[in-house]
Amino acid sequence: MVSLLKSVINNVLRKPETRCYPVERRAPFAGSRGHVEMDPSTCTFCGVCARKCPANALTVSKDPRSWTLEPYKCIVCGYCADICPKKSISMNPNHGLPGGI
Amino acid sequence: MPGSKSIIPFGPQHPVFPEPLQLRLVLEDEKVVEALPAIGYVHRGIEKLAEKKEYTQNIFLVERICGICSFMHALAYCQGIEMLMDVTVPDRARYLRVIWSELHRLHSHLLWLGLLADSFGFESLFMQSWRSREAVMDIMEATAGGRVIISTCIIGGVRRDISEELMAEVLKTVDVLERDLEIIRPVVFDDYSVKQRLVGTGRITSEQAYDLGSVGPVARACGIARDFRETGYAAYKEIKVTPVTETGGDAYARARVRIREMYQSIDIVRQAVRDIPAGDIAVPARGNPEGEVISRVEQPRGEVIYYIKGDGTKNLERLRVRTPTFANMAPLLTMLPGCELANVPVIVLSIDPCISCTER
Amino acid sequence: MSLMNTVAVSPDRLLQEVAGKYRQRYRFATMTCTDIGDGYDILYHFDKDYELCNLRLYLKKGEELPSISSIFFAALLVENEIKDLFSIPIRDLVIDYGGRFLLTEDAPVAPMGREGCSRAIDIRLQGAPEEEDK
Amino acid sequence: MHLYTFLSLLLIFGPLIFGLLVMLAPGWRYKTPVIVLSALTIMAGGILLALQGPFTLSIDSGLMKALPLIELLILAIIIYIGFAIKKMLIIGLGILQLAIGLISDMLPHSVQAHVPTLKVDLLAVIMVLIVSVIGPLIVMYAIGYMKRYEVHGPEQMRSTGLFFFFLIGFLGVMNGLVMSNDLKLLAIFWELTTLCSFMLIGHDKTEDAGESAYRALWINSLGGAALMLASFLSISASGSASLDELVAVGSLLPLALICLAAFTKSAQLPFQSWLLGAMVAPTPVSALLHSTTMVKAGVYLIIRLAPGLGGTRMGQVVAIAGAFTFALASAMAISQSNGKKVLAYSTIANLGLIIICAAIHTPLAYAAAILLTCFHAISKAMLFLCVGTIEQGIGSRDIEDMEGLMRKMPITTVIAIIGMVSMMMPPFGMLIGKWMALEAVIMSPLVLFLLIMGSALTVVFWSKWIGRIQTVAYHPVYKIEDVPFSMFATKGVLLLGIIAAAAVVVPLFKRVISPMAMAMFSETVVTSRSWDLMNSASAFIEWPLFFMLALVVPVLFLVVRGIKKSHIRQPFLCGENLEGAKTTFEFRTLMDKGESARIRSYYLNPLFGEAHLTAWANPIAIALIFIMFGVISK
Amino acid sequence: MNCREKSPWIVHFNCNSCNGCDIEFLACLTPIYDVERFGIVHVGNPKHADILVVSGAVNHRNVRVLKNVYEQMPSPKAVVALGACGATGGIMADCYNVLGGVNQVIPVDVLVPGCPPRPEAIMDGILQAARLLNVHQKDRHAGAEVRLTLQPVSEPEKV
Amino acid sequence: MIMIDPVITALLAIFAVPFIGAFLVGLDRKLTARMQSRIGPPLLQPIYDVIKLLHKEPIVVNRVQIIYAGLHLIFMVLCVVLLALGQDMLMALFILAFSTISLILGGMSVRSPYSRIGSQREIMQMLSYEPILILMLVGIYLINDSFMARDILASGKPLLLSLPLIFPAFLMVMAIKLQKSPFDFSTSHHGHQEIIKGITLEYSGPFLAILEITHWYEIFLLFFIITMFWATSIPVGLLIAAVCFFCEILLDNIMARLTWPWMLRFMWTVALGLAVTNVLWLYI
Ligand code: SF4
Ligand code: SF4
Ligand code: SF4
Ligand code: SF4
Ligand code: SF4
Ligand code: SF4
Ligand code: SF4
Ligand code: SF4
Repeated sequence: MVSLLKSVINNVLRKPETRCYPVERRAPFAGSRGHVEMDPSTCTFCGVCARKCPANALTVSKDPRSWTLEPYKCIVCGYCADICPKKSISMNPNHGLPGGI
Repeated sequence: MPGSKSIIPFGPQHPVFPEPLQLRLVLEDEKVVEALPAIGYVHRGIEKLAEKKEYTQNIFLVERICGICSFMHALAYCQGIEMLMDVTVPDRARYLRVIWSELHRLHSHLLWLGLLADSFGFESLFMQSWRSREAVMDIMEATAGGRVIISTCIIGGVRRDISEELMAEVLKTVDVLERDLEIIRPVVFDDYSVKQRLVGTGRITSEQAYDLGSVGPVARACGIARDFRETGYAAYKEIKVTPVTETGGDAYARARVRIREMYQSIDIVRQAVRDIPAGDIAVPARGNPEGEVISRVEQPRGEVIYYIKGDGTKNLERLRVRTPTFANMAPLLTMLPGCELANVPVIVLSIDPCISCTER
Repeated sequence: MSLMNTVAVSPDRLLQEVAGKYRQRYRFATMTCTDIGDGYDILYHFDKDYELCNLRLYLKKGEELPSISSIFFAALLVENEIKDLFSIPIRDLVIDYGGRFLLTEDAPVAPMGREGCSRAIDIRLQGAPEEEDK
Repeated sequence: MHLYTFLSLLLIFGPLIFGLLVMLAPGWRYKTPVIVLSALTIMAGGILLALQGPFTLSIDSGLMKALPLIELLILAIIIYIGFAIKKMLIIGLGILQLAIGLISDMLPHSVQAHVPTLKVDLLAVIMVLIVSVIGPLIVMYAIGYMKRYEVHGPEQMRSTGLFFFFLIGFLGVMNGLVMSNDLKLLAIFWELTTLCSFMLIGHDKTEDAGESAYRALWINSLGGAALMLASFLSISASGSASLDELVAVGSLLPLALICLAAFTKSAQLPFQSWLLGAMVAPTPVSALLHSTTMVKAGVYLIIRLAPGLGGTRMGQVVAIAGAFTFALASAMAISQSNGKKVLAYSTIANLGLIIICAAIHTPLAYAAAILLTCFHAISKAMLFLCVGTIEQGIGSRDIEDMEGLMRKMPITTVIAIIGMVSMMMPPFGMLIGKWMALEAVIMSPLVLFLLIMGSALTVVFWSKWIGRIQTVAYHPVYKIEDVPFSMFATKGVLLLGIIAAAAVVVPLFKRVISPMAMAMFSETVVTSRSWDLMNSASAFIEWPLFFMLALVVPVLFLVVRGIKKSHIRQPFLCGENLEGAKTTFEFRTLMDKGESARIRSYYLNPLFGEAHLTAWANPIAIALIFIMFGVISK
Repeated sequence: MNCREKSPWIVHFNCNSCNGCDIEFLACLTPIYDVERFGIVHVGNPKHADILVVSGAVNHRNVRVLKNVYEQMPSPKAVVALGACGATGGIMADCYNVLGGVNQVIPVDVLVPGCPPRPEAIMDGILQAARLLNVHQKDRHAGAEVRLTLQPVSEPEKV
Repeated sequence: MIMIDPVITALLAIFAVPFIGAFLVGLDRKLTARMQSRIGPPLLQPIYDVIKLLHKEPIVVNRVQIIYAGLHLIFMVLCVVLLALGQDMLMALFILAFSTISLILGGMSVRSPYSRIGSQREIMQMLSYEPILILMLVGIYLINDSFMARDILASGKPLLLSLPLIFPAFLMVMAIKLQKSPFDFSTSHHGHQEIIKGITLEYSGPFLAILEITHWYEIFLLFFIITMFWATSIPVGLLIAAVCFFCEILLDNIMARLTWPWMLRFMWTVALGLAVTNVLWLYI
């Protein structure tokens, strides 16, 4: 009848499952898509990434050479990283940090 | 005479509904005599947006029709485009698609169970099932790089492979999950208080379920053996799936169907991991889609129907999605009248509603 | 490539055809409406044993579409949706949301039409200090 | 002539004369002062009598000779009515009573020089006070009420003169009833109350009213017949027609018959239907019937007879019957949305409670019975007057329609809330009575159980009702009510009465009721425990705490004052509050339309529905009455 | 002792979310993340809440709900917008029924990037908002209500 | 306790009890978390919550509801003080009922549908437990010949031995009062449900704090009553109370919330049956 009894008692006796997040951080999984990073040293500012970005989060211009990411628009799909001919874009596995306005 | 019945809004901002949806309830004491939904709180207009974006970008868009079974949305979409463009997906990709599909089904069903438990105030069960779900989320992130929206399906295959070691992890995860399910299953199947809340709640007959076009677990709980996986898309050709059915037609039967489906999914994952062939994971797709096609996939909540019409350009002419909750809405409307107010959330959640895909 | 099992139907024959589908134990799956310039291409999808069967109807702009919701109750949602998104008048809906199903009063009108939406709304934030407080 | 002779004559016959005067006075211009004067006179008479204290009065036998004639006259009227409305039942009952009366008149009377005809003991004094203080207030209230009633009511209701005649006359009859010690005299007054109530209930002359009046008549005639039979048996057994003698002799059959009569008059199950039907009458009538006259006659009689019942098995059955009524009537009240019907069921229940206390007959119970009688009279009278005002104000007596009453009639609403609170919360008397009752019945498990269930049920319908009317909207705009002075003032006086009663409950208990109980039980051996209880109950150590409560409430008001307008926000409607709505409870729903959210109170019809509860409660109640007679033979 | 920061109660409103952000928010309540450690309670109704967590972008119908929910919260209060949608509309920004991020309607204090953000990111965001509650004490307690008006704009620019 | 000056006892009851209650609430939350394999909030979390609430903007729907919140608290304090002074328990229970009625009326005084449904359900809860509480007192009376709390403390034999059936019935009442599963209908103190926060929905800020503080008193009160079942030895009584408290939390965690019609049925059959049987047995 009270089928959860055993596991509830077990829970009390065992250490809680909780990961104490800010204190105890788990290393991110390799290859996890946390946020976008771009290596300006290899980028040619060709603009492919900006054209293909599904969320229009990127703006690239050749003159003046600029590459801008709107972090709060980016949907971290990683498409830009896939598509960049120079492989200048990579996905950092750590999640992006919250910010104010 | 005015004031002879109670009228209340149930939602949109209501903690038992994770998504905004308003039910206008007419009550007598606490008995519901009439329930009409007012929706549109999450309508975005994705179908129109899909006509503006390139068909390759659309994968990421359709994944966000709903975050819960996002992978299956991408799958249905990609399969449709592949049909239009006559692309044959490599075998390994087909198996990987199955693995991720079933992982999605597992996480979706566990999530649903937690929400259902919340609707009848069983906090521990919510905690237990969401805790088990984290194992799936972890393996999803490890294999695909994302927890919820994994963005691995692309036209012509998948974006990522799962390595040998990760395959072992996947197996380990489903083992853990199976063990956890042994805790959860008796609670849903046999617990007195849970049965009190579920048995007989929101019952519809098999006839009604058929006529009203219900899909997924709602239909299968009425004994209608329909599971689109039977038709053998992706690797379901090799991995046979028999629909899980129950006959009660009530919230309890729906819960049983989903719990049993989780075992089935675990089985499918195991088979897929065992049988997966080596090889490419994607073939390049060139050109643009042209013509119209219907692509269907069995999602955790039932069958999704994609209608895709391309005109030979990068942009589609029409993308239309009929999601499972949309099909289950009509049965829901017939379940509500006559129930107790306390059972309204239970019934609504028993069809595992997803408003975001219903409204797109 | 085009759809299999598709039969064209005229608006006045529609209800008869649909009733026929009902008698053959078909289930209503959904409807798809596409604006093709001078009219609408409306598809009714029915399903039986995983087989889809479609009715294709061409509706001239401005014409009224009869509702099939009295035959297939389930169709009422999608018909209301089409009514909203394309501004197609649909008659005899069993529950008529009057064009306020998915869209609200400030939302664009007929957004799924070819021309896109005919009205847009911007929302402005005004942090006004406490004034008239009735 | 002694002062008290004069007073008792004034109180009994005065009202009849005043009534006649009112009836003859043409138009409201003359009627109003006459009514006010007569009401004040009766009131003054009652108070003076109370100050005089207990006395007895023998009326010379010559006068008493006329009694059978009067009785004959009354019965003839009843039979005539029976013919007039073509109801065989009435005729039959009338003839039955006539027969019993005639036979008992044949009996040889022993000389009863030492037996007083009128006996005004403390109990009677209290009853007289209730009748002649609260009664006149209701009469005065009726001035304003009937003025409006005449205007709004249908054509046939305009026999206001006659109405006042019966209304005022009723008080005299009731005074007579509580004072008389002679069974014959009692029976006459008894019949007269029946007759008065018949006339008053039927005042509207609608089909409904006629039907209800008829029901009241036959049920009460049934009781009348029982009373006649009792007096016949008593006279034939002991040769004395005195009530005292009846109690002293303690022969059970007459007692049981009188209990039956009291049950009919007090509308105990299964006789409740007449009182519910009586709700069709104008509200002052209901107020009168419920608080001071009519139904109180029944319980008065049982309290009177209590020494005869105490300790007997029949007494226990009576207590159980009372408890059963208490629990069931409370349950039935839950399913009612008609305000007057809720009040009616509550009356029935409370009378049941009083009957329990009377029948248990321990000092504590006795005291409780008297306390309850007093407090119930004041609170109920006021509640009826409030409902009458509300009914005229909003055109409905349905509780659901009283939503937002606080805005429309703030003063009446507050008074009504206090009235309802006084029915169940401290520091008001009803609660203390109930508390004492609970302590008193603790040795009879069944009664106790029913009492507990009944108390729990009582809370349900009162809180539902209070909850409904007290709601204030967001930024309410209060209206100034348009209520005639007479209706307003009488309620005010009653309100003061309630508060005063609550304040004086301790001295009242110590000075009056406790001695009464003591006097009543002086001959019997009183077990020590009961007296302990009396002491603990009378000590009321809790009073300082209530005093504290009284201190805190003003603080709360200060907090309330501190709330700014900007702090008042709309209620939660799942976020869909309609912007700019005049009312705050409107939400947007289908098609963006606004609709007001509303929640009816729960009436739990499947559980407490009147029809199906009655269907099984009445047979049980009838069975209990049979058992009551059955235990006599054992 | 700073009690405001130690007991932030949350009301969550799903505006236009695809459920991705929602479920990640709910995951924060579950044993692995357990935000109740910080005294966070998901109260589910604005009248009890300190922090409003919004997921998804704003559309024409839910804008009024969002506004009502915000207004019914007692000061001091803070708003956290989850995900790309909540901040700017994300991939949905160009949909015809999408008005944009939450800050178009109500003042937002913290934006959490991601689509969906991970539970850890959401926790970071909520804790940051909790710290802001003290700052807002002065700013918003004064009853300076945020009032919104919908103004039709002539040029149709959305898809 | 009775030996000390009544004024000191009363003051102690007024000022110390809420802290004990808060501690119990904190313990409850902590334990609940542990049963769900979580760490849970700090033990003093309830106090943080209340201080925070007291500093919030005092928003209301109308002014009347404040009065009822105040009455709710005052009656509850009164009840605790009465018991602490060893006074008449029947009176104390009546007062407890008024505390609840105040809460109900407060919930009904606003025209908010959920708050009203909560109130109606609270009425149903009262209807289902009030008879049992009174029967419990009757049982106590039959044993001790007195309704006085001090007499129970002074009497020689533990109540539990004479009221073995009423004790479980009381535990059911306690589950209702603590708003635990399978009950918890009117406020949804734990978890979400169809009526959101029910009766307390429209209270916020300081007024919600008042309700919370009242809850602390209430918890203490229930604890106190359980202890009285073994009043001859306070440590044993406390131990029993602690065990019961733990069981209540356990029950909350292993059961779904049911519906109030179920509660009414259950309480009026099982619990009432137990209580009545026990009382009848005492009569014999
Ligand atoms: S480590 Fe930090 S977060 Fe974890 S339990 Fe301790 S205080 Fe809380
Ligand atoms: S695609 Fe690569 S190289 Fe081109 S602009 Fe983007 S980041 Fe630079
Ligand atoms: S990750 Fe996706 S959304 Fe973000 S910048 Fe790259 S392509 Fe755009
Ligand atoms: S954390 Fe944000 S700002 Fe930094 S690189 Fe990533 S997306 Fe850009
Ligand atoms: S049913 Fe729809 S919204 Fe729900 S999870 Fe599936 S796709 Fe998503
Ligand atoms: S001022 Fe801040 S820190 Fe101090 S008690 Fe209040 S909330 Fe806590
Ligand atoms: S930000 Fe991404 S995950 Fe979140 S609601 Fe938007 S689309 Fe869904
Ligand atoms: S019910 Fe009471 S004890 Fe339980 S968590 Fe709520 S406040 Fe705490």
